[in-house]
Amino acid sequence: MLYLLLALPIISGLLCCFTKARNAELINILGSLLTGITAIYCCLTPFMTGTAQKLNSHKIYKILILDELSAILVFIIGVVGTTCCLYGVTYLRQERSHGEIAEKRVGLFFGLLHFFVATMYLAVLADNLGVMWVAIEGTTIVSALLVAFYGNKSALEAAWKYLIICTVGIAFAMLGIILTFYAARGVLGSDEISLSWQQLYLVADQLDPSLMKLAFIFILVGYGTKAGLFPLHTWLPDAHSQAPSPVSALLSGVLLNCAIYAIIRFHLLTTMAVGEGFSGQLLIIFGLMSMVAALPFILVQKDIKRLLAYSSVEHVGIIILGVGLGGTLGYTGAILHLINHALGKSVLFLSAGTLAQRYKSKLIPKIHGIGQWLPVTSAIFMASLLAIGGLPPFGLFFSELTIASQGFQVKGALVGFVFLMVIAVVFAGLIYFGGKMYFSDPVTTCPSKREGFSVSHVLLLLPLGLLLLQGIYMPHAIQQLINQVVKFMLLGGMPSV
Amino acid sequence: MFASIQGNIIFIMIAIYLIGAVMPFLFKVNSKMSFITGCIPGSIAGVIGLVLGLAGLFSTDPFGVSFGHVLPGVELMIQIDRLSGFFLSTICLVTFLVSLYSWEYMKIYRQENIAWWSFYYNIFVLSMVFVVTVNNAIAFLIFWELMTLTSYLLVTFEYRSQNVRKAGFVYIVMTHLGTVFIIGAFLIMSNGFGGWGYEVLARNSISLTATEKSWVFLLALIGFGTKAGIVPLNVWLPLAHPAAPSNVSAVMSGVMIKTAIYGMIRLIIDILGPGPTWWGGLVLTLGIISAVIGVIYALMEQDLKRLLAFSSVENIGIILMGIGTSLVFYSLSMPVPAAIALAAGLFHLFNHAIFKSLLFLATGAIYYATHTRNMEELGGLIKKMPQTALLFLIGAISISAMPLFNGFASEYQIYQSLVTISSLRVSGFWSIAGILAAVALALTGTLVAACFVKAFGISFLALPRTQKSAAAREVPLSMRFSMAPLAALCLGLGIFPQVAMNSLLGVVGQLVPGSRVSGVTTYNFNLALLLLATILVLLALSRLLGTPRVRKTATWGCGIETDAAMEYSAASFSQPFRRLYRGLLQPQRKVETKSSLLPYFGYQIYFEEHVKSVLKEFLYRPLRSLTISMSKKWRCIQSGNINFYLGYVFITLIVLLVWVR
Amino acid sequence: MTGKLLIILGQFSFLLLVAPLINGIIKKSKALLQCRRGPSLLQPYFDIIKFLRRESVVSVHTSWLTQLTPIICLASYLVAGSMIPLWQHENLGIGDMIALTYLFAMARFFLALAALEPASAFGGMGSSREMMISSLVEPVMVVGLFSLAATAGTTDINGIMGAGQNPAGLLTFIGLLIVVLAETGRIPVDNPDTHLELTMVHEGMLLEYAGRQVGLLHLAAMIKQVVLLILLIHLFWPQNPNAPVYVALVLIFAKVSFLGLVLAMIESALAKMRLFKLPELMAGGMAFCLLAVLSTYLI
Amino acid sequence: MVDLFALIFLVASLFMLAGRSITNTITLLTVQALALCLIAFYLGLSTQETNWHMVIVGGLTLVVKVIILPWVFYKLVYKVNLHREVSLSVGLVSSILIGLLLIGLAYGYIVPVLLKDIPVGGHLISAALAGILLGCFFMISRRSALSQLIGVVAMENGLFLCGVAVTGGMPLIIELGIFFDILVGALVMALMTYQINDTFETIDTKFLNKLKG
Repeated sequence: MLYLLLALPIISGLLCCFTKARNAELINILGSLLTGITAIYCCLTPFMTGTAQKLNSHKIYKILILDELSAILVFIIGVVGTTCCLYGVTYLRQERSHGEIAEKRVGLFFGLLHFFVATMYLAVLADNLGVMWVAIEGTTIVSALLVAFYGNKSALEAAWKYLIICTVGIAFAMLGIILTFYAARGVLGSDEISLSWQQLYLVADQLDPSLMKLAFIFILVGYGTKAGLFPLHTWLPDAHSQAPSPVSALLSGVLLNCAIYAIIRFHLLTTMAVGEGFSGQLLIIFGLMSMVAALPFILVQKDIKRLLAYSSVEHVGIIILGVGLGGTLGYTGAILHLINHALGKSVLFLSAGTLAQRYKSKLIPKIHGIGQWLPVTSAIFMASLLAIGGLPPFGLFFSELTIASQGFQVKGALVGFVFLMVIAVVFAGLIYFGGKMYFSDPVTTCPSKREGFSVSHVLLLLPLGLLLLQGIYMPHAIQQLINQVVKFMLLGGMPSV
Repeated sequence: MFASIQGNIIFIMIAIYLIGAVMPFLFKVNSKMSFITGCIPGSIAGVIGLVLGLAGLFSTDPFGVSFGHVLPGVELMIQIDRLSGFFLSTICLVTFLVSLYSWEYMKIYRQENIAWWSFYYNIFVLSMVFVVTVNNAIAFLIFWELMTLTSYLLVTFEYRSQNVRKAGFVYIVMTHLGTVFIIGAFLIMSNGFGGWGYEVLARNSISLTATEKSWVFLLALIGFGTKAGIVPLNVWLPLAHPAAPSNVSAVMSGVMIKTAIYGMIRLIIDILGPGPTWWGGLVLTLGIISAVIGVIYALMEQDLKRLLAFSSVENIGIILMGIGTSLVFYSLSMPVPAAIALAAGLFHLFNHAIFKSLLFLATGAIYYATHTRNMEELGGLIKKMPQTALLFLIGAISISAMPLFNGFASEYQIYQSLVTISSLRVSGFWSIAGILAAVALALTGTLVAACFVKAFGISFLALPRTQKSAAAREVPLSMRFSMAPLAALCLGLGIFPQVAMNSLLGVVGQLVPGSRVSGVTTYNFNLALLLLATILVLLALSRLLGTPRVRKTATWGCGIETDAAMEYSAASFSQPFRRLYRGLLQPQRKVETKSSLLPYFGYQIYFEEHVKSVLKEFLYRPLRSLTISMSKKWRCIQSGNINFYLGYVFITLIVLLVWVR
Repeated sequence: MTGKLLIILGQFSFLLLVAPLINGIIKKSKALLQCRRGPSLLQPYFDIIKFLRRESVVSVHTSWLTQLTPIICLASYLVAGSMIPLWQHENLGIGDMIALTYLFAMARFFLALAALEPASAFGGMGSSREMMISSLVEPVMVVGLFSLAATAGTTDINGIMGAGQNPAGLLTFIGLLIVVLAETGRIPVDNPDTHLELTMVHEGMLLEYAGRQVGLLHLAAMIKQVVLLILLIHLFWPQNPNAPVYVALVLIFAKVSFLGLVLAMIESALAKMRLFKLPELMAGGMAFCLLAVLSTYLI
Repeated sequence: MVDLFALIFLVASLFMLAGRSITNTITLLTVQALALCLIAFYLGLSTQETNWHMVIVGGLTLVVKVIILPWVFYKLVYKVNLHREVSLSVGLVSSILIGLLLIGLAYGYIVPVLLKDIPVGGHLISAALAGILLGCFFMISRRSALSQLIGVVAMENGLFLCGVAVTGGMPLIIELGIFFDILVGALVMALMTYQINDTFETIDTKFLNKLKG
C-alpha cells in the first residue's frame, strides 16, 4: 500500500512531464485524487489496526513505516497536496490566459508538483534516517525548480537562496545523522538496523548522551533551516513569495511540517537518550525566537505573500514551542496546530494567489475592495485569515490555547503570556491588512461583473470546513486518534499498543 | 425531569437563533421575507431566553444541558445558575425588543446585504447567550471571541466609510488584546491537566498563593475592563458604538459590555473568592475615574451616539463602584453589606441595560427620520415626532437619576453602600474614601443631568436647525412599540425597586457565602407615590382654577424675528464645562474675524474649538508609532544578501556548539 | 396613614404660607441694610397672586414641557419640604437625604429643559450656566450631608436630626451655608433682582415665562429657599422634639427668619462674583466640609 | 598514513580560502576529493580481508567527485568565463585567520571537549569537522554563485570524510542515495547558475538582493 502511495505520484508525474498541457491536467487531476484517497486510507490503518504498518522489503530492516506520527503527516500531505494539485489547474489556466506561462511548460509544472509530493511522502514514510535525509534533500531540489518556475529575476534569486541555504543546512543535518548512527552502532552493532527509527527508539535510552546532544544540535540547525526557525528562516519569505501559489501553499503547508516532523522524531530520541530538558529547552528557545522575530515583519509588510510567509514562520515557532514544552497538552496542541496550520495556511495561500492574479500584483496597497469584486474568494480569504490569526470558531484558537496552558504550567506565566501576546499582535497585523483589502472601494479598473461561485471554491471550502470542525466540534473518533498520537509521543516513539 | 425539559427548551432556543441566522439567505436578499425571517426568530428566541433566564434567576438549584465533549478535554455544557439567569434574562429582554425594532429599522440599509446582517446579528446574540451560560473556561473563551468577531463584523457593516473601518479595527484589536489577559487569568488558575470547568478552576484557585491570586485578579480586571470600556482602555468604545447601526449599538452598549461585568463577577467573586482589600479599592477607583471622565467627554460631544457611548463608559464606572464596594466588604469579611453593594451594582447594570438601549433605539429613530446624528442639525423634533420624544425623555430622565425612575433607584443603593462603608468605621481611610466616592458619584450625577439636558434639549426642543429635522416624520409603529416596554420598565422599576433588589439579593446570595439578607431598604416608594400624587393634584388644581387667557406669540428676540440661528447650540451649551475642565480636555479654539470694507459692519467671525482625548494623544498614538518604527528598524536583518544568510546559519551553529556544554 | 397624610398636608400648607413671607423679610431687611424703605413684608404675596391671575404669554415654539415644568418644580420642592419633619418627629418614612438632593436636581433638570424650549439664547445660556453651577454645588452639598449621615450611620433625615451639633458640625455648617447661597441663587453666585440678560442665571431661565407659570415658579423658588433653611436648622439647630405643634412652628419660623436675616446681611456685604470665579468659592465650601470629615474621623 | 591524507584534505580545504582564482579552487576541490577516495581505498584494502564496502564507496567518490563534478565546474567556468572571484565578502587575510580559528575549534573544542569520551580514529574526525566548517565559511566568504556551489561540494566532502571516519561508511543504499543526491543537487545548482548568468549577465550574488524585508 505504501509503495503504491509513493508510486502513484511518481507515475503521474512522469506522465505529466511527457504530455500536452490538456492531458497533463487530466492526469494531474486523476493522479492527485488517487494519491489523496490512498493517503487517507493509509493514514487510517495504524489507528484501525493499532499497530504501525511495516513493509519488509529487505529481510533485515524496513524502508517504509507508517506509525501514528507519520500517519498524521500523511494525512496532511494527502489533503493539502491534493487540494493544491487540483487548484493548480485553475491557477495555471489563469496564468496561461495572462501569458505568464508557456503552453508547453504546463506538463513540466504538474510533473514537478507530483515529484515534490512524492518526495514528501517518502520523507515522512521513511523508517531510515538516511532515506529520510535523502528524501528531504530531494524535496529541496524539486521545489527549488518549482520556485524558479517563472524564470524571472526575482524567482531565480529566491530559488538560488532557497537551494543554497537549505543545502548547507541539510549538510549539517547529515552530520547529525552520522553522529546518531555512530552512537546507535555502539549499541545495535550491525549497520543497517542502527539507522531504523523503530530500532533506535527501542534502544534510545542506551545511546551515548554527549554524542546525542551534539547530534541534536546539528539536526536542529539542519532541519531547522528547512523548517524556517528564526535565524535560519531567511530563505522562507523569498521562496514562498516567488513560487506559484499552489507551490507556496505546499511549501508552507506541508514541506515545513515535514521538517518539523524530522525535528520531532529526533527530539523524542534525544529526550530519551539525554533525558528531559535538553532538547526541549532548545526547542522552546527557538520557538519563541521565531515567533517574536517574525512579528515585526508582519506588522510592516507590503507584499501579501511575504506576509503569509512570515506568519508561517510564526506558526512554525508555535508548533516547535508546543513540542518543546511537551506533556500531554503540549503535544496535543502541537499536533493539532500542525494540522490546523497546514489546512488554514494552504487555503490562505491559494486564495491569496487568486487575488494576486486578478489584481496582477502582490502588493497589498494595490489590492482594494476584494469584498466587492471577488466576493466568494475574498470571503474565503478573510475566513482563513481570521483562522490563521487564531480566532474562533476555527481550530487554531484551541490548539494555541492548549499550548499556552502547557506553557503556563511548565515555564511559568511569562512564557505563556509572551506567547499569547505575540499571537494577538500578529492578529492585529493580519486583521489590519485584511481589513484594508476587504473593506475598501474596488479599483476603478476592475470589471463590473462580480465573481460567481465555482468548483475551485468548493476545493478551498473543504479544508476550511475541516478547520471549523476542529474548532467547534471535533468528533469523538478524531479525538481518540489525537490521543493515540500523543500517547505515542509521550512514550517516546514506542508503538502505543 | 425538570432539567430535561429545560434542556429541550434550550435546544429549541438555539435552533431558532440558527434559523434566524440562515433563513434570510434562502430568500431573495432584501426582500420583505428576508427582513422578517432575520428579525422575528431573533425576537421569539429572545422571549424563550427571557423565560429561561427568569427560571434560572428564581430557581434554587442550577439546571442545564450538556453537548458532550466537543474538543479534547472540553465538555460544552450550558448551566444556568442564578447569576447566569440574571444576565441571560437581561440579554434576552433587550435583544428581543431590538430584534423587533430592527425589522423596520434595517430598511434604511437596503443597499447593503441584509442576509449577512441577520446572520451576524443572530450569531452575535447567540454567542452572548452562550458566554453567560457555559460553565467551562475554554467554551467561554471561544464564544467570547466569537462575540467579538461577530460584533466586529456588525460594526463594520457600513464599511464604505473610512471612519467605520478604523473604528472596527481599533475595536477588534483592543478587545482581542484584552482577551489575551483574560486567557492569562484563566490559565493561571487552570492546572496543567486540562481542568477547564469553573468548579475545577475554583478548586485550583484555593491552592493559589496570594500573589498568584492578585495576578489573576489584575489580568481579569484588565481583560474584562477592555471590553467593558473602563477609562484607560475605553478608546474603542466611542469609535465603535457610533460606527455600528443604532440597533446594534443598542445591543453592544446595552448588553454586550455587560458580559464583561459578568466575566468579572464570575471570575473574581465566584471562582477566585475573597482577596485583599486593595482589589476593591482599585476597582472602586477605576469606577470613579471612568464615571467622571466618561461623563465629561460625553458632555463635550455633538454626535448623539458618541455622547451615548461615553455615557456608557460613565455607567460602567458606576457599576464598578458598586462592585468595588462589595469587594471591599467581601475582603473585610462582611458578607451582608457586600451582598447589598453587589446587588446594587447589578441593579444599576440592569437599569443601564434598559435605559441605554432605549436611548440608542430612540437615537436610531431620530436617524431613521432625519438621517443625521449630529445635534447641531436637529431641533424641534418634539413636535414632529412626539412619542419618540417622550420615550427619549424618559430615557434621559432615568439615566440622569431623577426620582421616580430606575436610574435613581440603583444609584440610591450605591449611595447607601458608600454611606455604610464610611459609617462602619472599619478604618478612617475607608470612611473618608466612602464619602469621597459619594462625592464623585454626586458630581457624575449632576454632569449626567447637564449632558442629557443638552442631548434632549438641543435635539428635540426649540426650532429645527436644518431642513433634515424640519422634514422629520414620526417613525413606524413597530419601532415605537418596541421602545415602549423599556420606558415602562424605567418607570416601573423606579417605583417598585424592592422587587428587583430582592431578586438580585437571591443572585448575590449564591455568590457570596453567608450573606442571607432578608430584605434591603430600598428608598421608600411612598416617596414616589407622594411625588406623583402631588404633581397630579397640582395639575388638577391648575385645571380647576381654570386657565386665564393664553396668548401665543413668537419668542422675544430683542426685536428681531427669532430663527434657528439664534438658538443656543450644543457646543455653546457645553462651553462653560469646557472651560471648567480645560485641564483635562485641552480645548483648542481658533477665532478669525474677517471684516469686509467697513470694520464695524457685516464682518464674519470664523470660530472653531476642539477638545483632545488626552489618552489618545499621550498614550496610544506614541505607542503605535513606536511599534511601527521599531518594526521598520528590525526589518533590516532580512537584507537580501545571501552571504549574511549563510552567516546566520553558521553563527547559530557555532553559538549552539559553545552553548551545549 | 391618614395621620401621616394630614401631617404632610400641614407641612405643604406651612411652606406655601410662610415661604413668601420669609422672602419678604429678606427683601425688606436687605433694603433696610441698604438704607432704603423697601417693599412691604407682604409684597411677595401680592406679586404671586397678581401673577396667578394674569394672562400668560407663551412662545409658539414651546410644547407641553413648558406647561408641565412649573408644576414639577413646585411639587418636588413641596415634597422635599415635607421630608423634613417640622413638629412631631415620628418617622414619615419618606425622609431621605439622597432623595432630597435628587428632588432638587429633578426640578433643576426640568427647568433647564424648559429654558431651552423657546429658542431664545438667554434661556439656553441660563440653563447651561445653571447646570454648570449645580455641578459645582452638588458635590459640596453631598459631602456636607454625607459627613453628617456617616456620623449618624444613616441617610434618614429623622436619624440625623441635629447631627451637626458638634465642633466639626460648625465647619459643615459654613460649607452648607455657601451651598444654600448658591442653591437659592443669591449673591455672590447669582443676583435674584437683576434682569440684565448677560448676568442672570435663574432669572434667565424664567425669562420666557409669564402669567400663572411664572407665578408658580417664583413660589417654587421661595419654597426651595425655605426648605433649605429648614434643613440647616434641622441639622444644626433642632428644637425640642416633643414640643407642642404651635411652639414648634413658631420656633421654626423664628429660626428661619433669623437665617434669612443672615442671608440678607451676607448678600449686602458681598458683591456678585464672575461666573468662572465660582469654582474657587465652591472649593472653599468643599474645604470646610472635608475639614469637618477629617476632624470627625482622624481626630 | 590515513592521517597524512587527512592532512592533505585539511590543507586543501584551507587553501581554498586563500586564493581568488576559481580554477585553482576547483583544482583544490579535486585534490580534496582525491585525498578522500585514497582514504577510503586505504581503509578498505589495509585490513586483511578487503572491506568491499569501502572500496565501492571510494570508487564512487573517484567517479563523482574527482571526475564528473570538477569537469562540470570547469565547463561552467568557461561558459560564464569567470576565472577570478570578482568580489569577496570577507577579505583574504581575515578569512585565512578565521579558517585557522575554525580548525582550532574543530581540533581543540568539538572533538576533545564535546566528544571526549568517544574513541575516534586518529584525527580524521577533527579533520572532517574542520572541513565542513571551512566549506561553510568558504560559501560565506565568496560572492559568486559558482564558488558557493563549490563550497557546497566541499562541505559534502567533509561530511563524507566524517562518515568514513566515524562509522566506516554509512549503509550502502544510503551511501548511494547520498551520492545521487549530491550529483543531482550539484547539477541543478549548475543549471541554475547558467540561468542566473543568462538573466543577470553575472553570477555575482551581490546582485541577488532585490528580495528583502
